[in-house]
Amino acid sequence: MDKVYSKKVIEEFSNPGNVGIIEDADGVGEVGSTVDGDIINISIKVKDDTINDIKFKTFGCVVAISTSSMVTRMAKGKKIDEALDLTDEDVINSLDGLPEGKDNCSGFALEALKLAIADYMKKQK
Amino acid sequence: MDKVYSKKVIEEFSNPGNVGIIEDADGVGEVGSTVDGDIINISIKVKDDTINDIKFKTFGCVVAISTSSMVTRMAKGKKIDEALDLTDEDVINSLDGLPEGKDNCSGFALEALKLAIADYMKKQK
Amino acid sequence: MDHSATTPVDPLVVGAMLPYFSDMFGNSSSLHSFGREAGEALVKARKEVADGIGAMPEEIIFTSGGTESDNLAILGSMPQNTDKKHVITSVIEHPAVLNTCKFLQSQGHEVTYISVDPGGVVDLEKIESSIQDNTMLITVMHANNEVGTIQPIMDIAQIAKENDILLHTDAVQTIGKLPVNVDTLGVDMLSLSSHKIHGPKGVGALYVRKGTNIHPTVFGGNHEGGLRSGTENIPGIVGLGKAMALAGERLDKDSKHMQHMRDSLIDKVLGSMDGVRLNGHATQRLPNNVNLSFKNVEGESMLMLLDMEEIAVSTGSACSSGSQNVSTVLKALNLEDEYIHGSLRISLGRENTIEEIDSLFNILRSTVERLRSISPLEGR
Amino acid sequence: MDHSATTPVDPLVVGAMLPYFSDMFGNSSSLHSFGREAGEALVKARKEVADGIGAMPEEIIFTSGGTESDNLAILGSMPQNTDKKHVITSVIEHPAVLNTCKFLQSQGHEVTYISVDPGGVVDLEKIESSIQDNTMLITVMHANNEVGTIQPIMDIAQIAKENDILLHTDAVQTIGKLPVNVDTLGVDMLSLSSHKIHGPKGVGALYVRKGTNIHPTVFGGNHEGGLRSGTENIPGIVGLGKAMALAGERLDKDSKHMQHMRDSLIDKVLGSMDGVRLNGHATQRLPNNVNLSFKNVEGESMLMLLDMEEIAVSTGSACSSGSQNVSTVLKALNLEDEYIHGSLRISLGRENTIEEIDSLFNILRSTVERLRSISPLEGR
Ligand SMILES: Cc1ncc(COP(=O)(O)O)c(C=O)c1O
Ligand SMILES: Cc1ncc(COP(=O)(O)O)c(C=O)c1O
Repeated sequence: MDKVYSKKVIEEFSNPGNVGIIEDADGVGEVGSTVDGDIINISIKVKDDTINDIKFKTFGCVVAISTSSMVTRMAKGKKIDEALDLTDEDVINSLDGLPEGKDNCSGFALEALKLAIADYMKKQK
Repeated sequence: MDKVYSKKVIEEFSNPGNVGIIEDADGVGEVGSTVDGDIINISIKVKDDTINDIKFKTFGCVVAISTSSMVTRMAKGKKIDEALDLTDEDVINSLDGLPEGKDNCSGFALEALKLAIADYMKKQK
Repeated sequence: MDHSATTPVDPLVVGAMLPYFSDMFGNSSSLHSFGREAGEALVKARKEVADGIGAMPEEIIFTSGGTESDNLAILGSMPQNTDKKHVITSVIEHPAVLNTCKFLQSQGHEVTYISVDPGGVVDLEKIESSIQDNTMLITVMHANNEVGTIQPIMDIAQIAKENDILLHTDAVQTIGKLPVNVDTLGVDMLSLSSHKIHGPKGVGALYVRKGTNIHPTVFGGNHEGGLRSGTENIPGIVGLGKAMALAGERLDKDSKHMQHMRDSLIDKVLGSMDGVRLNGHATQRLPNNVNLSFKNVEGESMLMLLDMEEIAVSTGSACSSGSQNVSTVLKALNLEDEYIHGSLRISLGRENTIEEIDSLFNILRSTVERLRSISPLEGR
Repeated sequence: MDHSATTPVDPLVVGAMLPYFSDMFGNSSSLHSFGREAGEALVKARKEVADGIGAMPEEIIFTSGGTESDNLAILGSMPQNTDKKHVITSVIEHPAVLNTCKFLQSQGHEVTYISVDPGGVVDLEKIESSIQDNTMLITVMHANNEVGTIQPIMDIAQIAKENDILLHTDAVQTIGKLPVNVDTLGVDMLSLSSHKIHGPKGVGALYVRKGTNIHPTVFGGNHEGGLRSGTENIPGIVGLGKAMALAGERLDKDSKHMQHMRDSLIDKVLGSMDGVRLNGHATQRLPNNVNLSFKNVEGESMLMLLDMEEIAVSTGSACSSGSQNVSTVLKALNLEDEYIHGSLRISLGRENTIEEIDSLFNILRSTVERLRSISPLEGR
């Protein structure tokens, strides 16, 4: 059945990694609004061009939460450049796919990450 | 269920009385045609104004056969006048009723009887 | 022996359905686990039905039965808000098709009813010649439910294709009796019904070839891809899937067995009784259909006497409201008057035996004799 | 605890159905004995359904479910071949009604959608003021499936009567939970569905008051007095009849039991949790419906966590295609943004226990806490 989530999605959803907000973050990104019903906040700590800490807080559906968790796991330890290269497909593949009709909201978490990186880079200048 | 025949109808149908054709009949009546799909032939023997023998042959449905049989039973032994007084309702009642939609074809057998009586009366003149 | 009317549900089918009444009763569109089990069952059944007719799962729409499938195919493929479209069908279709076509006519559409030859085969030339610029759809049944005649659907598909017209076929009577493959037949839509193939009543399916544009006729929660709303009848659909799978596995064996019984009965009757003829086609015939007409006896009376012997058959001439209503199909075959009221359809099932056929033959013969003995027509 | 979506079939109902799959599998319109048994079963079930709503057997039309009943009531009561007739309905109807009304609009008919107050009750004055010369039908549900609000059908009936307009109500959610009597309610048509009252899926009924003129929407062998063709789903109909009979017998006890559980759950949640509100009406409410909105948590995520604890509930905000689709009903209630995405419907069934309610409450509380702990909105 199309609507069934992969094991991986359920795992990320029920045991999300990197939950929280980094108080002294180097960059913060947030997407969504209460009206939309999805808000993803990602904060990062960067050292030597490398994301060495990352946390998220998410208000949203199963996909919003599981992609947030997955994105933080994937970004952690990556160079800024590598992190910017991450694509929607990378995220979806790491989750062993998403049910049809749900693959659209997978992009939000990645968007939040990239906003956080942009925020960090802006602060660098 | 409306469509179910009474016990009485089934009885008359499966064990019809007075089947046959009286060879030297005093009167014969026949209604219907192959096109209609119902043909009822009734022949009578009359003595002292009384129907003392009566037989039928019928090509037709369950109602055609059972009313034919019932009409011959009811007419047998009756005075001509009494026989002419028989009504559709009398026949239907003796059969404990007919299913809705089937009560129309009940009249054919009585018609055949009355034609037979008419035939007899004509011959008397 | 009235399997064209309906069939008993196979115990394996009932067994497949039972868990979905209680343990796995969920709603297939729910997110939660009960619903997921129901949803998975739906996926499996859809594949079973698709596999049974050489289609893809997404080309199957579950409905409440053959009647609704026919309605959806015909009404759903008529363009909305456009009057005066043209449909071609045959005079011997099931009422589910004929009455839907009549409804279309009442809505301003045009319908041509193609006649059949004495064997019940539609006239291909007439189909071809009645095609108009605005012809949307040809709907001709795969095989007839009364006289069992198999129609030349592949030839009709050729005509439809050449003229870019949709083709629907009602295959309610052929599944499990003939090989049915939507590509071989060349149809765009195909109706089937569960209770004719040892599945439960109240469920059926419409095959709609990918790319064929149809619109719904029932509106609601957008089940079945929006084409047929209404909470899915999960146990029923599971039953249909199982029945299709079984029908596929058993097709070869069952159809040979039925055909053997059919031919034995026909040979016996035609070989040893007078005043009888076989209605329908000699060879292009459903393997389970025997349709006979007996001279000078009437159908309902035969039915009743056979019923008393626990033999279920049907007739094309039911007496109602005092006049014999002869079925449209028998009328279309142009039977003689003396034969038309004495028709009997014996439709065999896989569970019938050749011994039952022998016994049926004997009872049938005495039934006809008995009724002839009280018929004023005999000897005239 | 998602009984408004669907219910498990009562074992007594399954038991009543089983013989009709095999031993008594006949076609109810056949003459022969198999068919007669089926026909008698149909008569009995029709009476059971009629008795359950204070109607006469001949006023009951069996359908394939609540969706089809709604469609038949609405489409069937529109005069054919006449465009631009007017229908009044409410904004919180089930999709089976709403989407049928939208279809009517696409066909040139006019539809007025009446708004509701924050408790979900339709505005009677607006109904009255939107009546036009060509208003054919008012269709308002007896009680809402999402938020449980019971509508003032008797008052609407008064308005309909005074203005000589047909009144249909969708009572799919109220049978077995409230007393439902067509005369007390004053309706001309009433829809019901079997699978919501522990009967099988794929079967329902439409009550049509004697003298009310409706036309069929499915065409075929003229079953159900010509109003709904298709071989009758005998086991399904038998199941519906049995389910109606049981629902009637148990109404008093069941509704008290459900109401007790409902009130206990509502009291617990509202009394001990923050950022939560009850959707729907405080008192005019289905005895089995609890609809809550939790601030700063999202519906599908709650659903999933509860599902992992084997608790089935539903939400009015399902995430699809990346944007939250909030249900029409919740939107109509004008919830605040922070609440609208966190709705949860708990619909109780007669087999639930007060112990289950206690356990549900604990799990629910920790679910909400857990999601709030990862929500960026908490503490803002
Ligand atoms: C050829 C044909 N088409 C359609 C139907 C209708 O199917 P259902 O009984 O499932 O409504 C039947 C049987 O009644 C049939 O024999
Ligand atoms: C109020 C209401 N009306 C109609 C329906 C549709 O009924 P069914 O599921 O039998 O098609 C439902 C349930 O889905 C409902 O809750």
